[in-house]
Amino acid sequence: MSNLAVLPIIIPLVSGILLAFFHTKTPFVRHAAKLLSVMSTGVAAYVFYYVLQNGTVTLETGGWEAPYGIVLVADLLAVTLVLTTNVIGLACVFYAPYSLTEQKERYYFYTFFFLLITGVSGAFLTGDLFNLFVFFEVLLMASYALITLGGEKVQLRESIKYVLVNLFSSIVFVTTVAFLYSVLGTVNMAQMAERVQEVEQQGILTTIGILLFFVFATKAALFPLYYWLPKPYTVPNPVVSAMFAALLTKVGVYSIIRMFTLVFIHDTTVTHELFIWIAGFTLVFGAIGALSTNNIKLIIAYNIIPAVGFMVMGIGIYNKTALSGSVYYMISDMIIKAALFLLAGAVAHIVGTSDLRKMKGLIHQLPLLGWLLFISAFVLAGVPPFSGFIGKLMIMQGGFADGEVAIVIIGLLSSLLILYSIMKIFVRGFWGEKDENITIDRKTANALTWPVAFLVFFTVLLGIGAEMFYPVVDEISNQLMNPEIYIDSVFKE
Amino acid sequence: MDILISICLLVGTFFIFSTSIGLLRFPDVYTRMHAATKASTLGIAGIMIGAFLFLYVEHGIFSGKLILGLLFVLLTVPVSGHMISRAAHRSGVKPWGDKVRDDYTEAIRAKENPDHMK
Amino acid sequence: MPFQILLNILIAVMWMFMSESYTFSTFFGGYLIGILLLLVLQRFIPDAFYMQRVVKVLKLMLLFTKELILSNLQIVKLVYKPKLDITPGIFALPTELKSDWEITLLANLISLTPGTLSIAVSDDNSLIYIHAMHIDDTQESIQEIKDSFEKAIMEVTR
Amino acid sequence: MEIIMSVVAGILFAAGIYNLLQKQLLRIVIGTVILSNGAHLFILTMGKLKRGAPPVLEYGISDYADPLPQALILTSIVISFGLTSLLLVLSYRAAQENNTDNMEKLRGNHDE
Amino acid sequence: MTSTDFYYITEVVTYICLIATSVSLILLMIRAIKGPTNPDRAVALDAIGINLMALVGLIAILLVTTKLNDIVLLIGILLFIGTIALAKFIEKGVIIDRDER
Amino acid sequence: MLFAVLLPLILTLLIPFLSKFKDKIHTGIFVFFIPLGIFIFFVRFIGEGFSPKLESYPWIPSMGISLDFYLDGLSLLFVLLISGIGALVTLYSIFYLHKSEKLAHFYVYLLLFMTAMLGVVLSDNVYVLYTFWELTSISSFLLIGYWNHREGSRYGAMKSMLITVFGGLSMLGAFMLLHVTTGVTSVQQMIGSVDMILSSDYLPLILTLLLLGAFTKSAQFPFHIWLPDAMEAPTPVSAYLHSATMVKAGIFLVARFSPIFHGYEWFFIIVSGIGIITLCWASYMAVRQTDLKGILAFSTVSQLGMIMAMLGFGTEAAVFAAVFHILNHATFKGSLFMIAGIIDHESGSRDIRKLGGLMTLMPISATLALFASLSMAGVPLPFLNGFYSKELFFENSLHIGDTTLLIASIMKQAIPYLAVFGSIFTFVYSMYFLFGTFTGKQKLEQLPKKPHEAPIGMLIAPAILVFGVIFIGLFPNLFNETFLAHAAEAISGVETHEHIVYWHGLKTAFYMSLIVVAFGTILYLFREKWWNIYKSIPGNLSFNRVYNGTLKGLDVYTAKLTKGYMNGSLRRYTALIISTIFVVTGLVMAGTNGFTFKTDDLAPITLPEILVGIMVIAGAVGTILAKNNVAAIIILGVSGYGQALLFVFYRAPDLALTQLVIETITVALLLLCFHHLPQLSRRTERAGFRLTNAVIAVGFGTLMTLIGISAHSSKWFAAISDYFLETSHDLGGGDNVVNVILVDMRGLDTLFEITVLGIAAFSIYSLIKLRSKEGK
Ligand code: NA
Ligand code: NA
Repeated sequence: MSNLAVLPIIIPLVSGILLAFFHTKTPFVRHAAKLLSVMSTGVAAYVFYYVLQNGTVTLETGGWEAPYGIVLVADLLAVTLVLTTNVIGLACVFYAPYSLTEQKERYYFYTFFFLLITGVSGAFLTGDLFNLFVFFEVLLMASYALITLGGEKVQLRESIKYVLVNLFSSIVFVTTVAFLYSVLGTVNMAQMAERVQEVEQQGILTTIGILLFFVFATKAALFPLYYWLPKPYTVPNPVVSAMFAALLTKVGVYSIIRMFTLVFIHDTTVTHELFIWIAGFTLVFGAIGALSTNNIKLIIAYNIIPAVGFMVMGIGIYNKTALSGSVYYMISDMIIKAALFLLAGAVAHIVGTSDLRKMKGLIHQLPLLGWLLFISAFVLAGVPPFSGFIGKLMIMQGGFADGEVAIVIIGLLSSLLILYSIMKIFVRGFWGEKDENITIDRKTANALTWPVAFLVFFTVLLGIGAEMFYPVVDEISNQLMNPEIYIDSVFKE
Repeated sequence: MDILISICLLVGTFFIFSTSIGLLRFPDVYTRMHAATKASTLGIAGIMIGAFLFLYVEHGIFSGKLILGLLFVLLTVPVSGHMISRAAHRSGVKPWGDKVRDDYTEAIRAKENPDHMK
Repeated sequence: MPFQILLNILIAVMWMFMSESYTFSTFFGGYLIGILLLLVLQRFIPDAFYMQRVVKVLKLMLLFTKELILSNLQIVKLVYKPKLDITPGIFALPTELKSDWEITLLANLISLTPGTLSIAVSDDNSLIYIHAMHIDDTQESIQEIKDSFEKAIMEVTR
Repeated sequence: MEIIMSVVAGILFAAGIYNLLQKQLLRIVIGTVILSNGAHLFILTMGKLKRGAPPVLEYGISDYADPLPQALILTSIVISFGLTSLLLVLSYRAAQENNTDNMEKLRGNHDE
Repeated sequence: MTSTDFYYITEVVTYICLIATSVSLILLMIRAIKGPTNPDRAVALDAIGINLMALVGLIAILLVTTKLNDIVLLIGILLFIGTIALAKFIEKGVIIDRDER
Repeated sequence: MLFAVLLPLILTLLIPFLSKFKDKIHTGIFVFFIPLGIFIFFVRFIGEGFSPKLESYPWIPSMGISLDFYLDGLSLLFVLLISGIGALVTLYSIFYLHKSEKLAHFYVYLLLFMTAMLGVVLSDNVYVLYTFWELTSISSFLLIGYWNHREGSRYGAMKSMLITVFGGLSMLGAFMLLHVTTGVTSVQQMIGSVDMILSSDYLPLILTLLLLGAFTKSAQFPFHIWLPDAMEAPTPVSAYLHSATMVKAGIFLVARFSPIFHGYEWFFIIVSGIGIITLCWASYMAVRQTDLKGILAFSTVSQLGMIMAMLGFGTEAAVFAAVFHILNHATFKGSLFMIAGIIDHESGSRDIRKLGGLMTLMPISATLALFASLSMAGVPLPFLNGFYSKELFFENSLHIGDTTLLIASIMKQAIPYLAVFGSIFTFVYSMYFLFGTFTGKQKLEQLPKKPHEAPIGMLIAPAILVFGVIFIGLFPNLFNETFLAHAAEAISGVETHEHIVYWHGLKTAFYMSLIVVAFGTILYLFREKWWNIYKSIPGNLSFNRVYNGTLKGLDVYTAKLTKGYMNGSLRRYTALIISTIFVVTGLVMAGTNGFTFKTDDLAPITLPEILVGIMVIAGAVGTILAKNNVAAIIILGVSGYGQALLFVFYRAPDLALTQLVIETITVALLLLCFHHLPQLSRRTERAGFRLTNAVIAVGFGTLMTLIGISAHSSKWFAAISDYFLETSHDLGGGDNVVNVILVDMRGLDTLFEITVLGIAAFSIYSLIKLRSKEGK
């Protein structure tokens, strides 16, 4: 059954390629994309279930034994994130036809879309650092394609910044892989972990680790490296922004989790303490950014940042509770960020502007969307019983347990600012007198709303039904705290 | 044989080196072009033949690609030179020297202003 | 001419079949046999035997090589002369050649001639503009060489 | 030699970054190309330099250069090429649409 | 064939040639950077290409390998294509002649 | 109990259907039975033999979060208040809210609030308590924003939400600390681990965070500012949430956790200190209000301060008094709010300056208001419940327990005076409210509607409450023994036997009451004389200004700050990113002794390679110096060719080939793309610009070099590549090891490298083909 590990990569890959052939037949492609996305999600769900039941699945690609060949490691963390990715993809693919112009769909939107999922899934699943770089490039290239799709003036201007910053970090990434290869003689992550332990992570390894951290931190949009993120995320179509917000930064976070729970875990006084500091600033500056603007898309884009701050805070605290929290929060945030971007996109699409100052009383015309936004605000702020709470709670509990008081308090305060930033949209945009100038196309409005509702439903489920998901997250953090589980699964027999 | 190879190499290198000196010393692109198109051909020929001989005679390896490469260069270097100097001229690079004779510029000028022609 | 070359290759390949050895040297041997056969059967084949032209090409190449070496030596002399002893200029050279191929070839050959470098061809293909290192000295010698080149080229192409 | 090559690669990084920090798009794009080159040189250097023959197996030779960094660089070169091509076309289009190739003029407005 | 003496002269000569060619490469580099005109740089690039071929040839001798022959040929081809493209570009500002289509 | 808590929530699901009949049957009628039912359900527990009950339902047991409902005296008191007043308010609302309003929304929010509030007081699990706590804030937000077409409504809703959620988050912090300290999530179990908490280093923090939660919710100084603005809500809501129940959640919280902090003097200092300040400040401010509901709002704040102060005293008697006043306040304030609502409803105005002489027009309301106001004022009449609790307050302010800290001792001395001071103003605003509305000259012409008495249905609820005021006043001990004592016991932890007597005798407390009445009367009568004092105190000083300023500041300064560094300049971004990486990584390297330098395993240094290296560098640096596009591109190309040559030197022929081809294509593409673009500018940049660039560039380059050298000097392990050389031929089926790695061992890399190229190609195609029409 070890071939299961490659399915979540191959299916979207094949889907993407397949859809490229039919790119001019838009109606067909739309339906095919939906079908393929459902299929991909189904497979991801099965893989998730299988791994949950039977433990980590590893696949030595091409039959070359680890650490020589590339090994795919479908551990619980990876498959959980892959499944989440697919669920989000599912919502996006149903949203896309109503949000995109037919032209964009024709110019390979669905191909890029599936290849983005390919790259993301690959990044989650690979057990090889260089291969991770390659998957990063796949997902980044797909993201470049998506962010530029349409070629509008502003879009081109902002995407160039996006591309360049990511390009730079990719280059540093590949260099760092080289440095690690020099010291450890391998690019296989499990073997790296073994070898780092053997030499007790001497100074040079910590240095390289930090460099690698910054590579991922740039992708994850941590302070003070996130500058490139907010603006470019508002320029492409909302579907694209949603995918980016949900997936790309999280791949960065995932990579940080992977490397700093598996490989660089022997000098936490330097690395993990640094993460906490960075997380603190990320929380503060991200929240400040979210308050700084009246552009609803930008508000939501800025909100990506403090969320990542929370996740990294959990990694920095580095105990089982906090890590559980980080993982839980990450899953929750992937879904809710996608939902929020789709939501903001729907509003902007219907109203014709994303400037909050030009909106009022939308609740009269878009009640469901309004309430979804309302709930999302609390999900983001971490108010129970929604999913954001569960993650944040565990992270902060872990923080207090380790005596990291200041960062937890910053976390609490930032939650308030986050709530305020989203509530502003609700109060200023949805409350108030009905705006008679807005005419609503019911069909489009509904079509744009249901995917959002679908995603919000998941976050609510993740919160209220936390007991159902807790064992998964608990097992994930158990595996993260015991890297030998990962190593053994790679070098089994 | 060893000596022959060495001579080939040394001669080749000498010409190649001369090309560079020429490129540095000569005053304008056209004169530099002379150096580039001429000295380098013999230079590359020397080294390629040397390398070919070395690999063939000493090791029995027949490196057809070396010779092919050489032939290719011999055929193309003058073409390149021609193209570059034409490009240089058309993009307005004036030949070096005071009151230099330049039929080409005059011809172009004459064509542009037929009245000017006597 | 392409027909002849094709025939020749065909013969070579058949030779390889017959000798049941598929190496380059067998092919080469077959090719030589082909040339011989073609030479013998010259009168039955339309057009002149292509090897004749090959010989002319070789002759041209020899000329080419000679000029090449001379020009190389000349330029090296200039390069290492302590004082920059040149009087460059551009002059026009009339030619009887017509086709692009021929003119290109001529221009290239001129470029390899000591002290000269073809720069451009006039639109009607009647003039070749040449940059010379010593514009006053070289013009006549060029004229001669050009004549010989022109003849050699014509022999190959016509 | 590895140390010297590390220095060379480092200087490539420096030159690349200097270009990256310029205003004009062309310089920035050139910067990324130089950076990639620096990275590739680093990868090569991090294997051992110049030991043994090129990694193409031959009878009688047992000492070869480290093939893995070469394979990694090869992958990376191709990827970098893809990126550079895209970046180029993107730069061209961005500059064309916005009528400037000066990135400082491509800042945009915070609220739009 | 195994006598080291036998190779010795060739090796030393090759090495000297290698150095000389490298130096010449640097000299050309100066020209490429200094210009002053783009055609100057194109000439330098052309010459650098030739130098590269020569260097690869010399390295092939030192390494006693045929694995570099492809590179020699490739440099030759690329050099030609590159120079022509560059020349065309400098001349008209285009590589692919759009007018002719 | 779970069912009782969730019952309102369940009904919310039916509301949309029920509201369809609202033309025939007012939706409120359906809703009315919910709190009534709950009230009846819980009223059964009243009795002397009452003992606490615990019910448990799992929710997220793995995280220690379960729906534990704990019914003790304290929660019983609150549950009855919530359901009892809830029923009355619903009844009142049936008449108050017209059928044309969005009743479905209103009742959904109201039911949501009931569930939330019941949850708060019944939850034993801190996290569940927090969940319901935030739900009260949310439902309050929605109710305040019920008429959200009004600017004031939106402002008030946001304000209450921000302040109470701020408190809620603080409280969550306290809960987490308590959880981490004691290892349990049950409040009762925490109370059982008092020693662990009191000996914890986190104690001050726990207390601060917890009290922030309580003070914000209960509108304590200086967080009281949200409450007056919450009066934008429909009056039933004000009566219910913002007077009787939700604002008492903070009181409840302090009461609930009192047993833990009992022996911690700072608890007294902060709780009583803030309570007494709140009492004084809010009663003083209430007099200044012109809006009836504004007066009542400040009054509520002040009364909450009083209760808070008593909880801070912590003595058995004081706690009992606090509990007693919770009940009393609910009755008189609830009825006063409803009367204010009636006046508003019937006259169209709540502005006390436009009201007056309504006694004759609205006699029943006036009568009800009379009793309620006098009770609120604490007028010493033995049938007013407010009098008893006020008296107990004075009494207890004189008998605060022993103090050790200086500040506590000072407070102990000052509190009685402050209590009297605050009560004087309480008296004044009570009179002001009463007489300003019902006596004096009628100004009917200023009113939008001609006032008349309210329909009888609307009067039922306030009448019942006023009946309560008098009934409790007449039979205080009836409530005392049955459940107030249990509530007090739950707080103080000791069995409480307080007997309320009609006449205490001529004790200090009674004199204090007399002083209050005397000074209060004088101040009320001569109010025009001293009114001007409000111009200097608080004058411009106001916490509203702080709040508004903060929000405005958040808007302005976050925008300023963010626009300052997020200025859209790519250069700025990259410069910051690179410098950060450089500085931090550099520091880490220095700090961990990461730099190592070994020369024993190096390839020999040869001149040609160095020369080629120099050429590569010269090319790279040359691009910086290049003055035009083509020059820069050519020089770049040369550098790239040099790189290819280095690959040749280092035994990588395949690399060299690829590099050559790709470098050539890149150069060609660069020329193609950039020939339309402007030339590189000849203008040289400022020296500062160049210097910054140079410093960052050189810094980062140096860092990479140092790491590279160290990495090379630290080759601690054999590389895995020997395996490739060994197996390439036999297992991989090829002699070119690099090729075998690429297509076989690392085939996945290659597959996705091709994918990357494919995406790039498609993307370039669509970039060129798909152009927006906007500019054309
Ligand atoms: Na990203
Ligand atoms: Na790259």
